[in-house]
Amino acid sequence: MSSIAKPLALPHAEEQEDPREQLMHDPRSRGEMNDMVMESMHSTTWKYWTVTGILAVIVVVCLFYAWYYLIMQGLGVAGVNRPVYWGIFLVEVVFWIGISHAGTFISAILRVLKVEGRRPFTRAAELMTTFGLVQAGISVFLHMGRVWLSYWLIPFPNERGLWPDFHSPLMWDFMAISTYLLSSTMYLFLPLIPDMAMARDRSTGWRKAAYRILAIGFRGTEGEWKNLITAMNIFAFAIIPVMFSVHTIVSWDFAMASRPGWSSSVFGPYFVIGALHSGMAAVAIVLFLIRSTMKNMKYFLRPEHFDLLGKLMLMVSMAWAYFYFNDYIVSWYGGDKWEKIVQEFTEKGPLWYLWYAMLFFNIVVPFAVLWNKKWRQTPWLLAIVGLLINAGMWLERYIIIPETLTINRMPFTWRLYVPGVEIVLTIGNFAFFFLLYMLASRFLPLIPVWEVQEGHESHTLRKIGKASIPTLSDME
Amino acid sequence: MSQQISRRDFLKLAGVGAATTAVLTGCGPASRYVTRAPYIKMPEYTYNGLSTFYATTCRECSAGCGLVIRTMQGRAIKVEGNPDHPVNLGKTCARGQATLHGLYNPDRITDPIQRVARGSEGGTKMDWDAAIGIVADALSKNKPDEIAFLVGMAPDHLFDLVADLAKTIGAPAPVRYGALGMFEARTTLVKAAEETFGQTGLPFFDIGGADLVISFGANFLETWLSPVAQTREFSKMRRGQKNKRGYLVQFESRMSQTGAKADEWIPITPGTEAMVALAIGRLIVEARGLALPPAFANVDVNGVVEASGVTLDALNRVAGLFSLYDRPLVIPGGGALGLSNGLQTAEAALALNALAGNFGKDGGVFISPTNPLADQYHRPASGREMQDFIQRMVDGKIKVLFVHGVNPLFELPKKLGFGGATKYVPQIISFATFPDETAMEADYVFPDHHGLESWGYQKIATGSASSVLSGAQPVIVPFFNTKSTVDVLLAAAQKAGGALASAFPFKDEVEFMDSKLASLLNVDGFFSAPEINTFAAYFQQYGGWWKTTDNRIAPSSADVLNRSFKADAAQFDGQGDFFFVPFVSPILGEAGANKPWLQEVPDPTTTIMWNTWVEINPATADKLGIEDNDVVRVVSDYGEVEVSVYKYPAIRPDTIAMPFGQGHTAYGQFAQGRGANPADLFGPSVNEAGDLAFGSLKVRIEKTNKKRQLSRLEGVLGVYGFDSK
Amino acid sequence: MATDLQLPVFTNNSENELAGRWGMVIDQDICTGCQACVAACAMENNIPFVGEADAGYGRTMHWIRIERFWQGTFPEVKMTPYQPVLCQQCHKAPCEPVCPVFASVHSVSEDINLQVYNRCVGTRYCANNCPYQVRVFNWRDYTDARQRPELVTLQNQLNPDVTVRRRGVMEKCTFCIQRIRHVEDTAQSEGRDVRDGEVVPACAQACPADAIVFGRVDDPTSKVSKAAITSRGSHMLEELGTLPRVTYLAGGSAQ
Amino acid sequence: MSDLTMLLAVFEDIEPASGGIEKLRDLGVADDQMNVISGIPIKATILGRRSALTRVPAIAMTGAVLGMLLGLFLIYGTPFLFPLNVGGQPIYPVPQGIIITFEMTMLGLMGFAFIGMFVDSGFPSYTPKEYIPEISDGKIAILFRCPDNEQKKFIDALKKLGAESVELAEARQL
Repeated sequence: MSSIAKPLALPHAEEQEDPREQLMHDPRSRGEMNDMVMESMHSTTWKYWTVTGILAVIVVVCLFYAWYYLIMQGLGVAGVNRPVYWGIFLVEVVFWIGISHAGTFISAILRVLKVEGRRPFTRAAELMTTFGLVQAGISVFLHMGRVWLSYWLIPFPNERGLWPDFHSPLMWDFMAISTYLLSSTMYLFLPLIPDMAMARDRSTGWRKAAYRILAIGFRGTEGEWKNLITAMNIFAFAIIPVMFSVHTIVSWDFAMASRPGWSSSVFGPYFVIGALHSGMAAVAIVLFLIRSTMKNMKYFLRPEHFDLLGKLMLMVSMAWAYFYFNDYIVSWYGGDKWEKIVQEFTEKGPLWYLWYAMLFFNIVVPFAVLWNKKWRQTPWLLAIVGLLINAGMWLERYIIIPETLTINRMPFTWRLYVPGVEIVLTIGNFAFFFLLYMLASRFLPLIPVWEVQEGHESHTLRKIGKASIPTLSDME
Repeated sequence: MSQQISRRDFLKLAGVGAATTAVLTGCGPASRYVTRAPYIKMPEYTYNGLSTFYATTCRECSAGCGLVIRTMQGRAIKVEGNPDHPVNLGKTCARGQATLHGLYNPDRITDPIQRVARGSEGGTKMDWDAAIGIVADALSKNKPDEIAFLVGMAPDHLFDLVADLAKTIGAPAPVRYGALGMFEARTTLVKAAEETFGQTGLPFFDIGGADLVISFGANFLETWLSPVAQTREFSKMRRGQKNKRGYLVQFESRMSQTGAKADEWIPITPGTEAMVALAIGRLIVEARGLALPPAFANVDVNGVVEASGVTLDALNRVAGLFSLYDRPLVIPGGGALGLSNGLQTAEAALALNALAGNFGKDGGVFISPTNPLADQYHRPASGREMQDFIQRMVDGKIKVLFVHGVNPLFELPKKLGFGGATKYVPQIISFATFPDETAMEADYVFPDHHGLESWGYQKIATGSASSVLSGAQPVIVPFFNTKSTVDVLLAAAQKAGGALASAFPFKDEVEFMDSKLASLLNVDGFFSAPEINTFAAYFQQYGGWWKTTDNRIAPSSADVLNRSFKADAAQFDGQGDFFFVPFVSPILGEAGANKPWLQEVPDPTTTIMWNTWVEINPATADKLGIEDNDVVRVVSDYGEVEVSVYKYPAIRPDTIAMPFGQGHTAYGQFAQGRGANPADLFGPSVNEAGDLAFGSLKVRIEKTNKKRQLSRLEGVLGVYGFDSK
Repeated sequence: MATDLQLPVFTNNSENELAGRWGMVIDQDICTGCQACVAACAMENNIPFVGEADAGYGRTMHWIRIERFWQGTFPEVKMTPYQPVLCQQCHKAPCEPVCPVFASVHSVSEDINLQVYNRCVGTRYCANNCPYQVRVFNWRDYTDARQRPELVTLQNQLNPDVTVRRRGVMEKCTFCIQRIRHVEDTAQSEGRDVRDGEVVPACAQACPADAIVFGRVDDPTSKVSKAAITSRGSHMLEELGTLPRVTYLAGGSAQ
Repeated sequence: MSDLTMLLAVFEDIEPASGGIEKLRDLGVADDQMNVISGIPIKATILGRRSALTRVPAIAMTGAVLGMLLGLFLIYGTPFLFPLNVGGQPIYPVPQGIIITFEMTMLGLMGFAFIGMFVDSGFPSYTPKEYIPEISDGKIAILFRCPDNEQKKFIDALKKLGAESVELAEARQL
């Protein structure tokens, strides 16, 4: 060939993307955005109330009544037995703590790294942390044999001067989860203050009273902003190690036990990445639901955000696969008798299909879908992938907890686990999670408007040659 | 009353003599008159935190182990073995431990009742005076030969009273029966001893003294004769000898708990035990190069190999063991005797013992010591005798039937027809403690105390080298409005008046016992006493009286080997594909099903709790397409039962096995409607000794499409692999 | 292989508190699997029965269970020697440090694992971490006569020396600590040492084959110490380093 | 000294607001006599103001130290108060100590940062304040004090710079 250039694509085959597809380059006035967010909070249709009502009924029946039943009857109504002393309740604990990780991850890490795409959905993600931790906490209580005495884990001496035992991984867990719940709630509240002030300024009646209390008298003076931003920065940096520690310690509940299939040094990071895996996926589901059910949200939540999420999901999925393989091959190659049996049991035992389903959902599905930008930008598709990943991660926890517990060093006791009332309570847990979201969606501004406006202020388009190039100045 | 002494005073008196065992407290006759005092001056046995221990006898089976019951503040807390008692030397089995669940069973009959109609629940409550009146009428208004007594297997003071009573009024002798006796095939053993030794008595196998035990179906670790004693002796045999480990070989078609402990378990076609025993004898003789005695002359070794499924190698190996070990012992028993050729098996085994030359020697065969109160062994009724008894009922020769300590409606195979025969008996009076099937069919139930609330003694049939009379005393105040049957009968005798009243001038049970015990005054034994009150006090305190010498009787072995023994193949009823091996549940025994803790104690071989199962070889099950927990119908010519399958690796492929002990239609909430009763399949045929040939059955299996999960202690995944469900 | 029962001593124990180390030897060769120990244990320690469904679902409350496996297939099938499994009273018990509320602690004076019922909140971590799977959990209110009317009469049998556990509480074999304490108190009041063989837990007391020997393992002259020193002796899952206090003597023809 | 009046100048955008600040400074309003109220955080340099002082980091660090001490007490102090043996583990274990101390330190740090934010800003406060709701619509307000008699001068100057309104600041219920 004597051509001086590679063959060219047809003209306009590669259209320039319109930068206005991006939220940051499609600015609207703050007042307009405020109105949109307020409207989304105020508009409730009969569908909303129906769904909320149904969820509330489910929560009352499947969570609170079933819990009462569980407490009165004892754990016998659940499926736990010897040797599977830990069942779905602990699966739920790990699952919800995993879900709760995404909120902080998106909010804190992306804030620290100044990823601009985070701006519109940090709030929704942070809510997920808090609501997820609520479910995790409930599941811990469900799990306990004598939940009415659970306050004995709080570090204070009893009447004989006895304190809790900090040798126990459960105590570390208790300390870590408490820390995480407290700090993530505070971290949710801090960026909410200016939005509460905004809502206070534009509402009347009971909402006004409530928002006034929640806005704690915030006006937006220099000093207030400075203190707020400083505190948020401290939180953003401090909560990341706490987040890692929480799920690491959750994994240590298992890794510290001398049980085949559990005692593994890779469990810490493996659980953290697993938490992110399910958490990211859950964010995708929640964003899709918010975008498609709430008014005005299509402006704030755009394909670009799903694209960002999709990329994160793909990345985390690959990391998860790496860690899983790491865990797998070490025990596979090590050839320890008991580890081998556990592996054989998961792969060829009576529940072999769970193992294959887990691998399919957690690795194959994201790999197959998320490479494609168009697919990544399709909210409903991403939500479905998110759903499958969450199913896969739930199965992963199921395999790690009740299924692995079937195998121990006393083969005489090996016995399968058949869930009982846990199933009902799990439904209740999920319903409660969504109910909290439903209520929050009409009470809390799900979009941090001030952050979006801050983004708008710092973004400009600049013409370079024939193309409009987005630019970003650091306002913070 | 002038003789009224308080319990405390009595204990002080008794304490003087009780130097050796401080924990044992004699109850003594005085405790009959204990008066309740206000707690301001509490007697010792009501102190908080202090236990009182009472020695008594276990009534859970007829072995008669000595117990010490720990009581606290009037409640029986714990069963412990009586360390002095020669039968069990302080040990107990699971059934003995669970006695308290009988005592405090929620389903006990609380009051004397008159049934509205036979088989109906409950009935009209009566007072005891009326009850005694009815018994008195029954004794005096019927012709003596129309009065029948059916009592439990243990020869206790009640049996003595009933026997005396029957003799006095001229009624037929009381009949003793128990399902355990049927499954043990006691009659066969006794008959074999009789024919072989020419002496009557229950053979005694000195397992502890032997170093090689060859057992033909004897489940001596489970329920056979005196399991606790035999377990102790087994332990002695295995590990109790210096520098030598005892060796156990078990011939049976289904691995029993005893088989599981065997060093060699040899699966054998049911019914070929006799010929195998003789073949082994012949091989021993041939190996030693001796002249073939007539005993083993008729056996064709190759034919035996073919019929029994035991290889020639195995036979040679077992024969070789006789030279390797010093004191071989051959035990026939259990299922092997409950076949049409059971007597041959027992005799062939005794012939092997004769060949080993162990008659009357350590580790050999003896005849069990006779009881201090009896001059010869009195065995319970055999299957044939029970058939005769039922025939008498059907023929209308029995007008009133007293039943105590046995539950014939459950314990007798259905086919024998006890259930149908009751309608020919106008009046049935049951003294049952529990609402068992027979008590449901009775017109009156006059509940006896539970064993731990009653006085008594029991004549020990076997299990100890010395002659034992085991003593029982109440350890607590009767829990319900029950009355000792002996007291009822004595009171009824008084009420009936006449010869009866003058023959039994006893105020109560204890006086009657004392009258019997009087013959032991000044006799040398564990203790001796010159007068009855002291004797009785010691008797209660130590839990019985026994000799300290070896009272076993050495059988004469002169011409055993010169007899000719037959060894036919057993006859099997029915056209089924499978040999049927019923066995008594080692945990439940014949009457344990109403004790919830026994129900929850796992079976030693299958670990199943709370139900009945049928054991099938896994290969057979696979061939038939049967899985674990599938409900199958087991059908014999005489009946059928539905039962869940347990794939049992240690059973012959042509054999299935089922435990006896469940399948109650009454007997309280823990037993009723639970499991199935293999005895429903039994036919009426008996062996040459008259014992029921319960194992002479061929059955077939029909699939139902039902499943019923068996409760197992074992985790199937770990024991049988990941692909088992 | 000689069995070494010289266990390391806690560094933080006051010496005079160390009253004795109790241990057990179980001879699998003579254990006949008769379950007398299981029943005796249940009767002594107020262990509730759970009913058919729960029992079949791995919720039996037995503190001691008898395990057995199969080797080979018919006709060369053999049952492995019966192995009674109870709490091994590990010197370094994995169950203890994982309890968040100190419900599972080590007794200084007896050197056994204690389970403090009224401190237990029911996380069940200890049971998970027990390599021997000998901890049992009160899945339901098995002992509550209000829920189980059949217990109204049966509860007369309860041993007042042993706590009755309610739902949500973990429990396990205690080596019949109430008996140990009783004997120790008696000995103390009589001004003497506890004699060898004076303390007998319910299982050893019932065992018809005398397969269970109990006593002080820190006394080389005791029956249990002598019984443990044989080539047949081994500890269960010794490789885990839990230093169990129960020695098993192998069954079968091993000398 | 003559009486001071508090005025509130509202601007549409950052640019005129920063001009207004410049102007006010020229007119002799000291930096500590004015405050900027905005709907988004604006860097001090953009407005040409000195950065506000914050005590939040100091308070947070104090919290971290206190949290660490609490953690150390929990892991090493409580066993001293009630020593119990578990599983042959040391009474005062180092690895567990790291975990508990870390968590407590972080909790102290974040808890005190949160509290510090409240304390330093005087939150929560529900007393009437000088404020207009338009601020949360993105407007920027400058709150300053000027001498009573020079009010007019200030208003005109700011209006010229593009202030939408300059009015007497009136404390109102938020």
